[in-house]
Amino acid sequence: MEAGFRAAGRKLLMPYTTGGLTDDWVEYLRAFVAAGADAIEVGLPFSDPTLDGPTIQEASDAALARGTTARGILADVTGLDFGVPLVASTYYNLVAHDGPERFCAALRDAGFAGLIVPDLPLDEAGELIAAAEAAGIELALLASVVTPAPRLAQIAERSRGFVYAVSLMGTTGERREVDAASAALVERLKAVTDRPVLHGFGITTPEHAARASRAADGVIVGAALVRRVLDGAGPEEVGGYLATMRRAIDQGA
Amino acid sequence: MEAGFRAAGRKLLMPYTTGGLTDDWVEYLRAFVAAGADAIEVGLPFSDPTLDGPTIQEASDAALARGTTARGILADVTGLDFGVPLVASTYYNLVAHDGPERFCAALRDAGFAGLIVPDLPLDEAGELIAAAEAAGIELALLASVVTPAPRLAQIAERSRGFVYAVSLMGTTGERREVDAASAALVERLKAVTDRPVLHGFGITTPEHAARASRAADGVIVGAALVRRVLDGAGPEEVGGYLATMRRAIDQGA
Amino acid sequence: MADPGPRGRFGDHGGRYVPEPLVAACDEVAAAFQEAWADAGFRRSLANLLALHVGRPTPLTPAWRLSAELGIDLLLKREDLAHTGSHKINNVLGQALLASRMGRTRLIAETGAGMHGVATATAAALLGLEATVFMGEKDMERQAPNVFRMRVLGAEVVPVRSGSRTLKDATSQAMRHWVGVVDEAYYCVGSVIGPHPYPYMVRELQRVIGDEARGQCAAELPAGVPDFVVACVGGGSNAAGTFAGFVGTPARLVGVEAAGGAGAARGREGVLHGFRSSFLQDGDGQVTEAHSIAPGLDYPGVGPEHAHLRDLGRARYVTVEDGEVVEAAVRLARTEGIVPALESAHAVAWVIRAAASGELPPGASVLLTLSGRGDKDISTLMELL
Amino acid sequence: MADPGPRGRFGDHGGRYVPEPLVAACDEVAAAFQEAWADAGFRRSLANLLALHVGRPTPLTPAWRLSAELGIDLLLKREDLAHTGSHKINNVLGQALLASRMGRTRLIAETGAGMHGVATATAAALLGLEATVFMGEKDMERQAPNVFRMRVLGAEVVPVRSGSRTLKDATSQAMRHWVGVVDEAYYCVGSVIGPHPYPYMVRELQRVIGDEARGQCAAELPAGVPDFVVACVGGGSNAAGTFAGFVGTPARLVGVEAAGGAGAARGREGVLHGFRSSFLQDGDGQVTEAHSIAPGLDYPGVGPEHAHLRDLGRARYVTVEDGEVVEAAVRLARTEGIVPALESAHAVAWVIRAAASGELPPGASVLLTLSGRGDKDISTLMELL
Ligand SMILES: Cc1ncc(COP(=O)(O)O)c(C=O)c1O
Ligand SMILES: Cc1ncc(COP(=O)(O)O)c(C=O)c1O
Repeated sequence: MEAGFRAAGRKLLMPYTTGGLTDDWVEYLRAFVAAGADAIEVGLPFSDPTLDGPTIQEASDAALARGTTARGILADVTGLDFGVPLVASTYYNLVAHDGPERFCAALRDAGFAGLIVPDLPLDEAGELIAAAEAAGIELALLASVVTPAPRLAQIAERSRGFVYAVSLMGTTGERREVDAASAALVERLKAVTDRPVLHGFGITTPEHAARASRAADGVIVGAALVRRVLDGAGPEEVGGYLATMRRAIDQGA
Repeated sequence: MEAGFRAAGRKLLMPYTTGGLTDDWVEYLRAFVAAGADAIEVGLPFSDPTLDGPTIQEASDAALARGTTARGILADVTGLDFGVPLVASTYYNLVAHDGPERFCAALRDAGFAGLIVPDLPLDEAGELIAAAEAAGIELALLASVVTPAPRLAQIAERSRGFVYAVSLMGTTGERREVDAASAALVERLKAVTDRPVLHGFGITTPEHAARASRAADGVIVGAALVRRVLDGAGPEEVGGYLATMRRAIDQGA
Repeated sequence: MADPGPRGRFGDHGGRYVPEPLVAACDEVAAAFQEAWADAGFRRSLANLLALHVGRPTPLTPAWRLSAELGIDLLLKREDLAHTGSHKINNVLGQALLASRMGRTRLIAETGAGMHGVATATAAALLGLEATVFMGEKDMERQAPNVFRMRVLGAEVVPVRSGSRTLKDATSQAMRHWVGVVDEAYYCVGSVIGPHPYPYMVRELQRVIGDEARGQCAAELPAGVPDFVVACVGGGSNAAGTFAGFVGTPARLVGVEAAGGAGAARGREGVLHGFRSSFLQDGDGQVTEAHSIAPGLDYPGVGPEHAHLRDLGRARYVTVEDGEVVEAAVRLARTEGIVPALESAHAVAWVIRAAASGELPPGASVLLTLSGRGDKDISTLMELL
Repeated sequence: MADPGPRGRFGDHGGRYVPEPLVAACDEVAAAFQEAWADAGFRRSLANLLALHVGRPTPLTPAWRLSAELGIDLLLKREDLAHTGSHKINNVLGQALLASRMGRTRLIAETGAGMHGVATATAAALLGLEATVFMGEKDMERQAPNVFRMRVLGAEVVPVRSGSRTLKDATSQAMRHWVGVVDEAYYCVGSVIGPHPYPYMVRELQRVIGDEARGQCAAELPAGVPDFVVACVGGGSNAAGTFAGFVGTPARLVGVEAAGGAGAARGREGVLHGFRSSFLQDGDGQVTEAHSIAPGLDYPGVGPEHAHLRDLGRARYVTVEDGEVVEAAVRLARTEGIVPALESAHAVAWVIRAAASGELPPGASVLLTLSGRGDKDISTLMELL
């Protein structure tokens, strides 16, 4: 995935949706691809999403209430080729439940390329880093605006695929503005790594996406899409909105 | 009053009613006389009748709610001659409010012959005994079934008019039976005094009255009459009931 | 504060104005208490219970932030930390031990705020006695949690529907009930009221507050003794217990009454519930209803020793209004993290007012007995906030 | 019970599983606590507050009547007498002092039963801080008086409407909130849970229970040490604080969980709320909802040190059912005059059962930490009686 990102020749767009949120959730992935996604983040819903705001909490709860399981989500995408990498994202309890090796192997077998675990900081990540590496899963680590310099370098160093720049002090969710501190974080990261840096959290409008991807190598868009899914928008409509982001990024960059 | 009692030649019957309970409360006194009362106890209602059961509490509250005052009750009977002595009964706060001298003088001026203050035991009675004596009011003291022998003698000795034998451990009110201990109390009193001993508390039926007045020199009847007044019975009806008691006493004695 | 002698007189006040059927019972209580109080074994048992079960000594807490705001040095004697949540337990354990010693198997009590009732139910449970608690219907509504607590503790709570349906009527009803059961039941009076020996006995059982506070002040204050000693006054037991530790010092004693229940400050001489003292009365000598937001102060009279201290000028009795009391409760909560009982908040309200008016001079040291905790009053407070 | 080292590990358990934005904040808390805990001045300030404001030491009360009924020697460590009504205040005052020292102006807390929330609101008032308390909507209904208390104390109570609407979700919400306000606010965790250094820090702040009890047992018991030490376990802070005083003795340590919230006894290895420990989960690794009549035990996990003590076999974790708990609460009320919190009643319930089954041999001495008072649970109890 990382190699592909480096070779993309454009700012990256990584939309997110919660796996198993609707019967036709896989159709949203296809729509994301059609809208110009460079990769797709698929949330494996967890009962206690402590870093997520109300929108993704609601989506997680809704997916779980429909009987969605991580196993089921993996089965849904196994054998499908979207043309872009899939990145799983979930909380560490689901990883620990299977054990890092089995968990990563299952991801790989389902066709996932990457993994994000927001509640797993560098210090606790050793076991999963090793297991992911062994399974050929790229584990992207998170960096935050308050991460001090030496630690930032370590995170960038040990991250795979990209570095997830958590652009604000808060949870996932829609925001009015792109946090000013985020540009500084991206710059600090760029100064210590040549790994792609994706700006995540709070990207709500095409303008946000354009603005954030000036400094960063691209953006991750979650709640703004999930909100629409929860409100009943179909794959085409949500894909249409994502396409406006794609255009704004490509023009603004 | 005491002299009259001694000379009565029959068992004594002292009915009670709460002063000012109804507009025509004085008519009840006349009816009591007609029914054969030897004296009448008139309650001056007090806000906190701690030795009274529900019936006389209710009568006190009702009288006070009508605006009845001790002064008003005295005014109502001033100048009337019932042919039998009137005995006021009230709690000590009303006595203390005027001061014993003024209180007793007012009673005398209204034509009362005697006084009962149930919450004034012998030990606290000195001042009132003196004041009553000075005003010519006979202050009857209470004796109870648990009063020890030497104290019983003192009570009988310092009582005037009669000795009020509180026949049971409890408050005023109607009872099913005459307490067995009461006969013993009356006997103990008769052994130490030749003052008339009236049995009070709990006399509810003509049978009770007859039974109680075998040992005692007579009975005081309160709640059984007041209950009827509260239930709406007029002077004649209540007097009629008292007359059945008179007959029972006279026959049974 | 002296022994009132065999007739229980504090100056003109006190005495024993009970119906003849109760005289022997009162005599028996007086004799038993006198004997017990002179018995080191009894005192040791009680001290043991107070330490092991109640958590005595209660701390003396400097009210740092409120002191700074008021410009005085305010110390709180923390009866709110006593088991069951108020000073009432000090008295009740003593009387319950006495009742056991006298062979009684049941305690009778009246209660207003419910704290004395809860304390009585507690002591009964602890000593294996039964408990019957009389409580005005209005108070049962206002202090429902305490009604539940008593019942969980196994006590019978009897609603009193007469009169004002508050403490005054509950007391009358308890006395009426006692007449019928003197042989088996002990009447556990909840304040320094009632016929002799109760005002004296309850003060002696509550003096642990003042004695402890005296020692704590000696350690805490440069002068050794506070300039002012303040306590709320319903019947007056927490105040009497507190004052007992300071009456022999130069401290100025202040009892704070509810404006609508100010027996000492606004009452007239009278006799009720077995004692002569100062009571709210109308022009005809009828005792009037007290009105206070604090059910424990909703009593029209005051203990006879307080009437006496007032007459002597040794203690002053002042009043505060419901509104000030609520404000004071919230202010103490938000400055010191202590939600006081509304009864106790009366004392706080007076201190706040007197510090503002200069009646408490800047820098004055003030010992305030916080007689109980406000858990029971939370719903009242919330309605008003 | 040892220092878990810089990574906060109790065997396999503990650690710090937090999002990167919180790592620095946790580091800062850890460093500040380490420094403060080594500072005699800090310890003196805390000890002073605990003595003067909270009323420590709390007594060790022999449960005479219940002991006689059960044929054992039961001693109650009376955290119900601590100011605010539970052991939670011990921990909170320490953390609030730390927050002040760190220059924070606001405390954030999660609460289940409301006791930790009340303690936090109290400490905030006392130290002049603000307080924001997250509480599940279901718990707000069950423990309405505590919601009122927090508000009277000036705290903001934020209802949590997600998930089970109990403690688990309140904790998640508090962590989410903290991410956004780390600069100004201090997250005051209420039990031995959360990311390092919280489980360690909270245990250290609660060890005052065990240290006091150890000394009191030495004075009270012929053997100097009880045969059994029993405490209820939600997150496990009162148990951890108690066990800390006895882990080096031969006493057998027993943690009592709610049957429906038995993280230690019935959980599986997992990670939640920043720590690795034993959690109730379904077959897919989703954390399941706990169910207990005691809101403070309505948590699907257990502090990491308890998971470790369990693994080591040094402590045993047992469960009791809601029905036994209610019976035990009423039985303690009616034998000892103490209405326990329903959380604490879990420990009582197990002792009653174990004495009947012989698991507690006749004559065994048992130290039981009574973590809180039952005032908050009165309406629950009354509904069931
Ligand atoms: C907390 C508290 N303080 C004070 C009082 C008033 O009683 P006393 O004046 O006897 O101290 C009560 C009575 O219920 C009370 O509950
Ligand atoms: C009285 C009481 N005991 C116990 C607990 C459980 O907490 P812990 O297991 O941390 O002691 C609580 C929690 O709210 C509580 O209020």
